[in-house]
Amino acid sequence: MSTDLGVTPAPTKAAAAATASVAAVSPLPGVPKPDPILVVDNIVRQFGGMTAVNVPHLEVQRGIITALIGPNGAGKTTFFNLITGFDKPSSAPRLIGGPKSDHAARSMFNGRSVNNMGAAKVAQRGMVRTFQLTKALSRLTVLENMLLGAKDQPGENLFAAVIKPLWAAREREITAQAEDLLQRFKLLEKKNDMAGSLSGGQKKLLEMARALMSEPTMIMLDEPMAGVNPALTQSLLGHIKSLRDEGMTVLFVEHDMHMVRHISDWVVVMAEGKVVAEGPSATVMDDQAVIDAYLGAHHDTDLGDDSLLTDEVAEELAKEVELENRTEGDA
Amino acid sequence: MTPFTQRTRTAGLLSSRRMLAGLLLIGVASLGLMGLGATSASAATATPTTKCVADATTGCIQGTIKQSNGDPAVGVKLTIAGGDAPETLTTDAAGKWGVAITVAGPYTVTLDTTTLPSGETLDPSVTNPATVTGGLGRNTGTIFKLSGSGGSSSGSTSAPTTGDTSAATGGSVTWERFLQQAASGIRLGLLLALASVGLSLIYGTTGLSNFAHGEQVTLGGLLAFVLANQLGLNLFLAAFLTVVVCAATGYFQDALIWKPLRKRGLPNTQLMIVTIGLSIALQYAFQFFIGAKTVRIDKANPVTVEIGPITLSVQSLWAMGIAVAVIILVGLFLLRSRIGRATRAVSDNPSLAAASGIDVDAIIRLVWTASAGLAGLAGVMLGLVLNGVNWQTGLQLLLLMFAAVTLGGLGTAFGALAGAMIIGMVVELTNLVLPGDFKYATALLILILVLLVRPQGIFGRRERIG
Amino acid sequence: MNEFLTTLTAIAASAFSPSTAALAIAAIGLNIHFGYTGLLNMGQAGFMLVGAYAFAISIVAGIPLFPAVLIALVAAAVFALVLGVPTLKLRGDYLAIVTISAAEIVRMIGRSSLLTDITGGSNGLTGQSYRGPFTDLSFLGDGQTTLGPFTYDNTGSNGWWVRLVAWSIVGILCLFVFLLMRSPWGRVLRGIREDEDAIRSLGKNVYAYKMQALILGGTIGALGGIIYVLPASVQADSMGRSMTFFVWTALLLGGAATVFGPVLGSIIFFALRLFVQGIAGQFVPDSIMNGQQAEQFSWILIGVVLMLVVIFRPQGVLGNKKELSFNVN
Amino acid sequence: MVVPTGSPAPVLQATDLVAGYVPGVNILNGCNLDVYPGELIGIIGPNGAGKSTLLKALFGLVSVRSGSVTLKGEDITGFKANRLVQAGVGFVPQNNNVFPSLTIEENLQMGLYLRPRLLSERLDAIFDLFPALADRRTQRAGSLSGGERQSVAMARALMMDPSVLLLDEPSAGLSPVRQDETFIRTRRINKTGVTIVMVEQNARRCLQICDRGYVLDQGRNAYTGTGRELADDPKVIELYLGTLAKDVDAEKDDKPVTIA
Amino acid sequence: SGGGSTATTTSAAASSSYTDAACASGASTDKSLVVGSILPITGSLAYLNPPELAGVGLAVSDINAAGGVDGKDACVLATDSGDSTDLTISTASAQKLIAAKVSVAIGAASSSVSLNVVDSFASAKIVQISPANTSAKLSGYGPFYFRTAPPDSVQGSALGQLITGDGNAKVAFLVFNDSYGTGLRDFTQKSIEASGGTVVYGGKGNGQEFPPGQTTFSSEVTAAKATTPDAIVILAFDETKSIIPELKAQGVDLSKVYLSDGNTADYSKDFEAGTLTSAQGTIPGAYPADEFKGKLVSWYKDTQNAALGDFSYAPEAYDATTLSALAALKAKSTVSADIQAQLAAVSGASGKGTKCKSYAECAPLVTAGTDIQYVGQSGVGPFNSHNEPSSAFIGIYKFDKDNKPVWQSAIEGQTSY
Ligand SMILES: Nc1ncnc2c1ncn2[C@@H]1O[C@H](COP(=O)(O)OP(=O)(O)OP(=O)(O)O)[C@@H](O)[C@H]1O
Ligand SMILES: Nc1ncnc2c1ncn2[C@@H]1O[C@H](COP(=O)(O)OP(=O)(O)OP(=O)(O)O)[C@@H](O)[C@H]1O
Ligand SMILES: [Mg+2]
Ligand SMILES: [Mg+2]
Repeated sequence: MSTDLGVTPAPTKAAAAATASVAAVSPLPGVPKPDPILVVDNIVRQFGGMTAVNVPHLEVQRGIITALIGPNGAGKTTFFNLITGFDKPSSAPRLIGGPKSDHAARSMFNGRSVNNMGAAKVAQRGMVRTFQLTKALSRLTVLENMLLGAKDQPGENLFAAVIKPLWAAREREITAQAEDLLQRFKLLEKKNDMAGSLSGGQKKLLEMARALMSEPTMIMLDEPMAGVNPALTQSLLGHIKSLRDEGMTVLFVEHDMHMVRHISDWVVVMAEGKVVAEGPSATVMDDQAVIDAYLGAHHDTDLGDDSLLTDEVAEELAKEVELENRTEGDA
Repeated sequence: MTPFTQRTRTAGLLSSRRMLAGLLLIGVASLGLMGLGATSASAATATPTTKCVADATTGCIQGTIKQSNGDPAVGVKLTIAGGDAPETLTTDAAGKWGVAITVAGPYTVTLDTTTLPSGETLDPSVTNPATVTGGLGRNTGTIFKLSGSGGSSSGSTSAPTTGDTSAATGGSVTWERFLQQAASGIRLGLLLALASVGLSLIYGTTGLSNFAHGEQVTLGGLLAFVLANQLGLNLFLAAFLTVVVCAATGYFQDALIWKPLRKRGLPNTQLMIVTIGLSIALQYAFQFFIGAKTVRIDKANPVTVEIGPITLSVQSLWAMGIAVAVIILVGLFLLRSRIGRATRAVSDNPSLAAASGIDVDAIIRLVWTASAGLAGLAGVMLGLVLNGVNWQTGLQLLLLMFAAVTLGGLGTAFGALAGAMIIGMVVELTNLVLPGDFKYATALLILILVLLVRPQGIFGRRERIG
Repeated sequence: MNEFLTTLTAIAASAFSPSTAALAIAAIGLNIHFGYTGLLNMGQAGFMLVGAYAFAISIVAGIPLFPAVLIALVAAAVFALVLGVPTLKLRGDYLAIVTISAAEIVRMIGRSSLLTDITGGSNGLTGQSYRGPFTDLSFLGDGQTTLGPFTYDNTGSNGWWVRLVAWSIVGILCLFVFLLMRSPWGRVLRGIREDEDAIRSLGKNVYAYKMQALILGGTIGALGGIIYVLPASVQADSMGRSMTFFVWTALLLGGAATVFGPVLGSIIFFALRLFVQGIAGQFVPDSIMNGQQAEQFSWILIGVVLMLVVIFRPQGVLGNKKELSFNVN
Repeated sequence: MVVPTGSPAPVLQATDLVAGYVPGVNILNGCNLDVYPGELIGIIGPNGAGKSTLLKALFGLVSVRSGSVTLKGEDITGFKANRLVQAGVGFVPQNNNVFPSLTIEENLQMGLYLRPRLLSERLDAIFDLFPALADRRTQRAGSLSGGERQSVAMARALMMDPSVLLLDEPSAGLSPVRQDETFIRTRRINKTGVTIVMVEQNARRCLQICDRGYVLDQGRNAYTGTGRELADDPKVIELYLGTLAKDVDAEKDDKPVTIA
Repeated sequence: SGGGSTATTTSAAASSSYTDAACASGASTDKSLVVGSILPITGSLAYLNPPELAGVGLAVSDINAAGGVDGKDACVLATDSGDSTDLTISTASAQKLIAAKVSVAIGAASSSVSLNVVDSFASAKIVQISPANTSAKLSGYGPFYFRTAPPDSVQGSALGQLITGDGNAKVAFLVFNDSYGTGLRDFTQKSIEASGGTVVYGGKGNGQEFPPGQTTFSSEVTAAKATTPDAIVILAFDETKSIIPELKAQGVDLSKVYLSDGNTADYSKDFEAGTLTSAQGTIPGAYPADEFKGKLVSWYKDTQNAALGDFSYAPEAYDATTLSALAALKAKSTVSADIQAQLAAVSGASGKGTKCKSYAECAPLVTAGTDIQYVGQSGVGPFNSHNEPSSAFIGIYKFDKDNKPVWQSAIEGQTSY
């Protein structure tokens, strides 16, 4: 176990390659990447008068771990919804009265357009996501939850379903795969329990494991580790890294800076719906603007310090939060 | 006691008393009027001079001739030939003519057009002379329709063709008819809204589709029948007592059934089946105690007022007024008051509501009580306005109530109002354009169509994903 | 005692009567809808009615038996399709209202006097007019057979033949549902029941699955409708809201999302009704209630007993209590 | 600051608590908790350890099968939640912690349900603390982002001005600044005399600010001690805290990444 | 067995007390006449049960008072037919009657329900006699299905003639959309049109009937009124109570309203005095049956301990029961199939039988082997080849100031198809 937790393992060859692949990219918002797996243009989403997301151009590099960070309400989840087909951009092309074609929302995944595509189709293309507020399938067992994630199941066809031999082999295969993942996510003992009976953090874990079952080309995790025990988080990060090393692209939203720093090859910062910065994690996280707007002055401080309890500090914090608000605010 | 002191005293009374007095006055006045009408009507049909009674050996050939304005045409001469012997008759004061025959067979009836009242002519559609087949033990007749204008009695040969030529919608569509039906629509809509508010509230707070809600409405109507008609209580008092008793049934229902079940965590689908069971039990309880017949809360005929081309009964107007007032009060209560907000909070998230210091059970108890009370009130008014209640009145309206609630967006009071108005109007106006048979079907179709455009109902809101 | 035996016999007779089988079949269909997929279909009687009408009208029009059954199933499938295309995107409760409304519309159109020539209007279609081809198929021959206390015609309108066919269909359907629901296809349906969005995020075409379930359950419902009218007649009103409620009650009594639940539930539903009536008829003395009151009273009891059964066994006879606890989030 | 045991009576105390959801399955297996007046208690532990269940049991939302909960010496086992709120206990659940169809302002009003007269005054105070919410007071909570919801949930609890506050992962989903702010605010509130019990997965932060910590595992107390003690205990670190933060910090200090 | 009275005794009968003749279990084994009834004890037509049950019960009581069938007392096995919304009730009841091997099944009230059970009875060779079905679908349905209700053609033509005879040229129908309403409407319309009248609302094929369970009638009334009819005909059951006040509220002259057997009833308890004055209606029956009604009321009071206020289809039910007893007597068997063979004969199908009016009067004739024609309470003639009355008397009633129908005259009509 301690090997898993101990000192940061030496970067693997694949990891180094991943880092290197974006090393030459200049850290500017919307910058083109050498080998983008996802390219989106003109993604705008308005709620009433408020613009929640406004991303003119963004590329996600293939085979690396990209973190999407930003203050609360920056539009990260909405952005996820938009590119995975769970929500429709306000700028989506429409039959009548839509935006001009060069202003219309466009997204390319893995070289093919996924514009206006339903969520299920997007997922079939290999872009699989998890939800910030977990969606466990309560009255199914944990194992069944997992099996649902798997692709290419002949038994999911109504006509083949009645005849077990047609799908039994694949079923055995994915069951083994599922048990493997559950083991890793510390859920194996729970495999025959109803998913509804899991704790908050366990549901998060299950959701992530379930998404991995489909062996996606790109996985999009919305705050995967919020509420997950730190010790477990650490071991899971290792797993995510190894997935990257096997070629999977990872895009995740996270507020835990240690984690972002630890595993991400590239960081995209969003605020008030826009991409305000991107670059390698260290660069971005040492950027004073990002620190001011997002990380705050105390993110490295021990909060147990009584000196932090003065009114001045409180005010300072309030100011920081307000700064974040302003960035995020209604402009 | 001087008139002056009397006046001060009345001013101190509840306004409802005054309304009551007013209503009584109108009632008495109209009773008098109606009495007059009745006597004149019976006078018009008094004592025909020729009366034929068909039996085994006699048949009757008979008819009544009326002027185009509906008055009897007196003194018109007719000749009846065939069978025994030709006979000439004159219509009596009621416009009636008739002859007894003892031989079955064809007879010819000829009307002497010269004896028609001045200004009246035979309608062109009438064949004169007319042939009828007389039979023993039956009445046979033919109609000589008169028209007031100078239409010629010449030409027409064939008997009138079947039925009315107007479209399936029946009758002519006039503005008056439209307005009258629209008024009925508004009335039905308002009462439906009142009946559905409770349904909506219960759904809103607990997520339960209460299939026994219709029976709560019926209960209101039947209780009012027992109190007002059977026990002879004053109508307002009866209505008031009914609402109180109905509210109490809501209270005890929650205490005895729903609260314990909530505690045991029964899912809503299961609870829905429980309400179906309750609905069955209540339906048969009504049959058991009251019987299966339609009963009338108020035996008196409706007293009407005319507003332009619209005729509505005073009770309808009262009912509509009360419904509007109550719905607005309930709606505002939900939106503005603290308890109202708590109600919505409970519906959103009961355990968090409890964690906010809300006594969830008390709120739900209140909702059940209010819903049952409102349903009872609606039952009373529906019973009055629809002129009767029986054990399945509420049951028959339940689907419309659900439709109204859904159309407006599940769980909102004003939504129920809007939805009910639409449903009420559609139901009452359908027969202007479609066969009246389909009036409920049309309302349901409209519901489906609206949901296609606005899947969350008119006032409902979409949920956020993720 | 004798009376009691009579009641018991009557209960047993109703337990395997064709209408029980018909209800069971409809409930099996509803089980696919609600039990497994979570579709709140409150219009199962509408599917039955569509099936019954299509079947009877086809036969009256001279179409042979099996094509007529096929037409009925296709009609139900089309009804499901028409209903599903717009409504499967609606939230559950709205779907309930739309389906109950659609079923009522079918009923009202069916009994409309405008269609008297086709549907028989409010009179409906007589059993004689369409039963022939079905009874002709019987290999049981004429005459009566007695099994235990039950004597029925071998073929007849309501004899052993229709019972045999009806219960065979029930058996086949149970097997079919069992095979389907242990498969990954069934798993997807159950997943949809829990959270559509989650399933969508896993790359399954939720809409297509829901449609498949709706059509499958609907055609099974139509089959139930056919069985229901075979020994009787097609009456629009008889497949209205109360029928839907009965199907639901049967399903939940037996246990939703279980293979035999719907069948057991239907049997229990009818048996319970007769049992309560028998008991009430026996123990309520005439001096207190006359025949009519006693009958009504027994129905009050039936309502109450139904409530009690659901209250004390909410998961149904075969259901899994554990599953209930996560119903509310 | 650790309140010496034995001096004043515990304000909130759980003794040998056994509780669970499904009949026959106990999630808490004899859990003990003593909270003294003015203390800030942190509870950490692996996922599924029963931390949320413990809070829910304290708050009467889970049926307690044996053992007892006392508040200020009074046995409150099995009390309805609204009575506890009346007694001054506030609670922020882990999930579903807002009323989605109510607006932000209404959500906050619900926090002060029992004392509506203080409303406008408290509302102003809270909106001062959470200016972001003030701008959006009419937005429905259901449409808020995860972090925004979390703020609303916290604000709602603060509206009640409780004397004992139970927080279930208040920092989850918050941006780093807001996390810091939340922790510091929690401490400040604690210093005003409010007794706080908080469950956290941001364990390091939690142990930094709390007076005493409990580590829960499988429904039992695994470790207890002051925040510092626990944070430095190698066993606790290995099993529950992990070394990620330390590693990353070390990594950052050791070899600052330069852009080529 | 009741110490009842025979039809020949006068209204003193009302004072003697009746007892219920419910069948003991296993009654079928001792070869006594078991009269099964399948009537709407519950459901939406339940208000029709008391008079129909009273008809059956009184008939059995009278039969037993006259010595029973072959010296054995007849008895009643009452079952529920429910309504058409839940046909499983009638299915179960039919099975119960079949299992009990009843001599005859009296019922059902609703044509839909009859259609549901008719095949079951037929295949069990049990005679079913409906006192109330008028649906054309059931006309001549099979050898085991009979009815004593006057066919629509007879009443329809009488009603149509009554309407046109009063000079009403334009007629509006408010019709309940079930087989009763539409069937009667069709024949009434035919008769009206034959006399040169027109139907301006609610006619055949317009889809203006109202379905069962409808609770609001305002738009129908408005629409009917808009066609300015000379007369309005209401063909419905209990709904009439809601329709009449609506007509009144919309200012329709109620003396121009015509009703039929389904709703020509005593409305003195339902409407204000004078409401229906001069409105008219038809009820099958040769003469005003006040004495008969008195007996029904007291039978119901004595055995069911409740008041009987309604008499719809009571005479028909009485006649159905009496006819089957006479047929049993003639067949010297209480087996249903044997009764079936003699029903037409005792109803006077030969046309040469001696007329007799009650079981007490007819039974000795039958025993003596005389050909009879039973002329009962409902005024219907012998069964024709369709097993329904070949003719019927239709009484014409006019409402008085107290909203009670008063007998005016009766006319006899032949069934036509
Ligand atoms: N359906 C909606 N209606 C109105 N506003 C919405 C809706 N959905 C999202 N928003 C608003 O859009 C903004 C972006 O929300 P989003 O959930 O994308 O934020 P986020 O970056 O994921 O934040 P967090 O880190 O807190 O999860 C928020 O201010 C939110 O209030
Ligand atoms: N509603 C429920 N029904 C049945 N079992 C449940 C339920 N909620 C939680 N459990 C079980 O209780 C155990 C403890 O859950 P709890 O939510 O208390 O964990 P936790 O310590 O808060 O974990 P986390 O840090 O992940 O939130 C879990 O293993 C879970 O299986
Ligand atoms: Mg988010
Ligand atoms: Mg937890």
